[in-house]
Amino acid sequence: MRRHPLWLAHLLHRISGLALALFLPVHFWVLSLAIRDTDGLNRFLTFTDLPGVKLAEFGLVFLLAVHMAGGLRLMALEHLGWTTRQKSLAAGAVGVAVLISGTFFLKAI
Amino acid sequence: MLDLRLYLLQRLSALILAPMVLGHIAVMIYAVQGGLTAGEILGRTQGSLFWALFYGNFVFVVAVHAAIGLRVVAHEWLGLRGRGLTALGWGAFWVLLVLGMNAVWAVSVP
Amino acid sequence: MRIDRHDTDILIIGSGGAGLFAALHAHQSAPQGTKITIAVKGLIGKCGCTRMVQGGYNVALGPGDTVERHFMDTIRGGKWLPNQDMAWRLCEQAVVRVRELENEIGCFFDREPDGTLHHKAFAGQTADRTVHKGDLTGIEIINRLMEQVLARRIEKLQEHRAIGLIPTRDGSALAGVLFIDMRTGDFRLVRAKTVLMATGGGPTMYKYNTPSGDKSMDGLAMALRAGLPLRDMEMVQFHPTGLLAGDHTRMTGTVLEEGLRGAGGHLLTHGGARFMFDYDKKGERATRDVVSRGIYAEMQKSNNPDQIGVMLSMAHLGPDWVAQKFKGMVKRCADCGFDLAGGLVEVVPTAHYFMGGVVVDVDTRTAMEGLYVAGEDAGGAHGSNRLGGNGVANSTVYGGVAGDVMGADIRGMGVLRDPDETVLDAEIARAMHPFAQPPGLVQPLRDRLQTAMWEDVGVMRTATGMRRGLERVTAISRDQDSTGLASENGRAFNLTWHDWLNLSSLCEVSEVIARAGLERENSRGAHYREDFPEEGDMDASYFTVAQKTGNDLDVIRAPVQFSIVRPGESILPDGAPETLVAQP
Amino acid sequence: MNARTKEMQVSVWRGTAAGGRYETFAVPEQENQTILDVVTWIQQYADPSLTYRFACRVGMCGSCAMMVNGTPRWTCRTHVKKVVRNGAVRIGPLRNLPVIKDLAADMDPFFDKWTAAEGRHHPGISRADPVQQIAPDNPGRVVANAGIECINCGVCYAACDTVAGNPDYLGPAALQRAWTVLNDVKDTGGQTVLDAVSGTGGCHNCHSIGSCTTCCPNELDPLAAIAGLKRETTRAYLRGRRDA
Ligand SMILES: Cc1cc2nc3c(=O)[nH]c(=O)nc-3n(C[C@H](O)[C@H](O)[C@H](O)COP(=O)(O)OP(=O)(O)OC[C@H]3O[C@@H](n4cnc5c(N)ncnc54)[C@H](O)[C@@H]3O)c2cc1C
Ligand code: HEM
Ligand code: SF4
Ligand code: F3S
Ligand code: FES
Repeated sequence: MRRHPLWLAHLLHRISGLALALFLPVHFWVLSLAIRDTDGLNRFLTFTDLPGVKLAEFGLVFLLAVHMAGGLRLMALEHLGWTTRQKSLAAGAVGVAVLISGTFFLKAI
Repeated sequence: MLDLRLYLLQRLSALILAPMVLGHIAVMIYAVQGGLTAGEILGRTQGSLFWALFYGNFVFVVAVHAAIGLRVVAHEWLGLRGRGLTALGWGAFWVLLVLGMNAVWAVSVP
Repeated sequence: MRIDRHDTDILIIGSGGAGLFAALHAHQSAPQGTKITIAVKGLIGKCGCTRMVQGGYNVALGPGDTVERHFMDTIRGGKWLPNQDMAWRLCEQAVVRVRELENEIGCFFDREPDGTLHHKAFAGQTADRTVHKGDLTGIEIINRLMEQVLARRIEKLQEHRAIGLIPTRDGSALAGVLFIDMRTGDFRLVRAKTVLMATGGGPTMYKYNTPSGDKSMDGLAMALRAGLPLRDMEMVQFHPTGLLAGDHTRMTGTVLEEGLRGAGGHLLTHGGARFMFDYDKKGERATRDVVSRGIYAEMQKSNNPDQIGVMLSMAHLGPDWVAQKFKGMVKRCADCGFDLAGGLVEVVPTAHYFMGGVVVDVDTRTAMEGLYVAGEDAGGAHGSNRLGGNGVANSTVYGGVAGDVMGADIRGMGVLRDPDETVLDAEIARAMHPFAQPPGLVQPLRDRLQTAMWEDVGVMRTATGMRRGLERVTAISRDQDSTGLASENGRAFNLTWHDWLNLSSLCEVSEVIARAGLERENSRGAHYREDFPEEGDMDASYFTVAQKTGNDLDVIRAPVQFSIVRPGESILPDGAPETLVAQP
Repeated sequence: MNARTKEMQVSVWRGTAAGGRYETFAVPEQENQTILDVVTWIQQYADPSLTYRFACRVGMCGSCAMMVNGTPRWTCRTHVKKVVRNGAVRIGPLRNLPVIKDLAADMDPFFDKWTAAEGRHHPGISRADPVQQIAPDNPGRVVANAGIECINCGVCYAACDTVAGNPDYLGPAALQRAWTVLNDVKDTGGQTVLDAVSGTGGCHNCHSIGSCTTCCPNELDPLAAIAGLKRETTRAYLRGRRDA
């Protein structure tokens, strides 16, 4: 019953949505704190150059891409009645996500 | 715990978010690629009504979208219901909105 | 023993086609505020045989067909034994009932390309008459009925097993029905002004049988104990092609549909030879009773214990075609490991339907005031044989009739009747009996009963065989009396207790089948006597009536009233064609 | 049982709503054996107190559904070979429903929701009228037919994680029935159905997880049916707003 493509797609969508929702406030907060003093922001941006943080940033964009692709997939499924192609869509969604975030990641280094 | 209205609101917000997310990612890629400093970023955004509106909207829609989403997950995974659930939904919305607007303010108002 | 007492106005036992229709019609016809209760051994709509109907529903709505023609086919098929007024009402009301099913209940039967109903012909019919929903007609009918019943204010007592009809002290009327609430194991007496018994026969005392697992002749056993007359009790219909998959699986006995033979399927011996043409010029396409006897006779010839049944072969029609045309059947066989489309599947005749039942009038009333019987529990409409498609027509037509009649009768009934407490106590004692005996296995007893009935009171019968059968049944009953249930297991949802009670009903009715079989000294329809192979004088046709007084069972012969048509005559207009069905 | 008979280890859930545990039985293997046969054998020969449910034994009544190795299935048509792994199998009561005893679940919530979803015909004409002429290729009919063979076995309901998390959710079977009713050209209850599936427990709770469709033994597609409801309710809502 578990672990069929649609189920995985749902879990991925949910985890990514949750992670985004939890991460965003932090992101906002740090941003606003930092910007208030330009020095701080620069320190912040240097800080984001650290490999670990880079990975986290990549993660954030990755999550966003995964979640968005998943969401678009879902809405297509629901509203275009693409039932026979649902499985390929699920797979496609992950593919697109990796693509977008991969580009970002590659360009960043 | 989604009825028709919340469902529509969530789908609608998702549809608005999609292009914004793409836009934001594009800006970020551009920024990171260009190795922008903070000053440069702020130089572009501060005082720009466009960016203020863009990110202001983004934050508002995200707050709506994520609040509804968190509400659903809290119900299904944590069994929250009734008043607790409503409180969580609004709580998430306000936290995201306030923090987000604060950030937008910092970025766009000189 | 403390029991729960519960009151209602109209009580319906069973949720097959008869029970559900009765509930809906009673709901429509009874005065405002009448309390209606439906009590059933399983879950509403999910048990019983109506749900298992595959072939379809006979109704004279097809091109050129008439109620008269449907009636004549029913009488001829029943070999002049049917109660003609009941058969007439069945045919006439089927038309109304199908329109009701389509227009009010929401069933959708298969259509012709132009949007009119599609009709097919079962063996033994002279018109394309059977409406259907693919080969899952029963699911469509019962699901739609169930939804309507669930949505109405009708009290539901699910997993309530009726164990006794409790009369008033003077025995003239019914006071209520004693149930076991299966989930808790507690006894519950439900009093009602009118009670419909629609527990649906079901000859599961045979080694191979088709009905659903909840059916064990409880209704007829209760009626027998209550002293009601039962008719045509020797008439057990066997379906020729039941799946044979071994003793250890519940799939054994389940129906492989009639259409397989109709489409050109072959029946083969284990040696691979076709044999049906030795018995009938129509070969495999002969009627159910003929094919069942042909198969049975072939089975008798084999003395290899590994070769029990005969083989059904479809492959010569092209496995792909078969797989497409009989998708459901092929998938079902595949799920249990058989290749119907390309291989051989072993089959045996399997007990399918019980024509006998309680004597009722055309309004479903019985000899006991307050008790009504409809559906497979009621005798008379089919006589010695039931046409394919007349079973569900019968249960839905008479279920509806019963609902209407109870709704009307109740207006004249004042108060609830008081039960005869001694009968009540006796029924409780009967049900509690096994808990006072040393625990033993119930299933081997049921196996013994099923073997005895199959061998001695089955497809082909003789006086010697049936007498032997009677002795075997008596011995099994005796052994059952000393086979108990562990009391520490409690009564709550104790299936083995219900197996014990099932066996007890089956033994009681088995005795009557054998006795009625002995009484009929000719061969009609489903009843075949090797020692009396002739049909007997049609004009002097009689049906058997069995009745219990105390512990004594009497079986008598009663003359058939030819109230509408006499043997050899027809009510079809002069010059009406013999059959409207294009011959294959 | 002779020495040659192979046995499988069957662990079966025993207990009531108050709690329980798995109990293991050694059951002889047979040639044509279904999970229902396994359970039956235990009740008939090993432990007479075991409770389960079945009726038709051929996949028509939908009474016999249970969890087999964690997946909901119709047990009367699940061949042992399909599910036994390393000589063992685990059988439990249907998920997402209260247990009455052992393997028998209380189906009432399932049917209450069927009713709440307006899963029934809303007639426009009566038995006095002729049967309606409806071509089999009528588009509404084609959609209705897609879900008509549901046997209300509850397998999809047990498979759905949304039902597990959200007890008010009407669930796949009831919603699929509502979709069928909505498309039935004979039905006159359109708006009633749309309203019934738009409330807090309605179709909008479905996350298109699709376990319903994956598990349905009759190869039906509740996922698609629910998507249809989402489309129709959305359309009706937007139309309503415009008209208002
Ligand atoms: C496999 C199969 C295929 C068939 N195909 C066809 C066909 O194609 N066409 C046709 O016309 N006929 C067919 N029949 C026959 C037809 O199904 C029956 O004649 C008819 O449905 C009987 O309806 P009923 O309402 O009398 O009984 P059922 O539908 O059997 O209902 C009996 C009800 O009574 C309940 N009950 C039983 N005992 C008790 C008790 N002690 N207490 C409480 N409740 C009890 C049962 O649980 C059930 O709910 C078929 C039968 C079978 C078995
Ligand atoms: C940018 C920040 C975003 C955040 C924080 C966010 C957060 C969430 C959360 C927490 C959920 C609930 C998850 C669930 O129900 O399983 C959710 C659901 C959803 N999101 Fe997002 N989301 C964001 C962006 C997007 C985007 C860009 C899209 C699509 C274009 C999208 C489409 C959806 C959809 C369709 C759902 C409903 C899922 C369902 O019902 O199963 N989201 N989101
Ligand atoms: S949709 Fe399939 S799984 Fe669900 S109840 Fe109907 S038949 Fe069973
Ligand atoms: S599994 Fe459940 S979430 Fe929707 S698609 Fe099926 S109902
Ligand atoms: S017993 Fe009827 S579906 Fe399995």
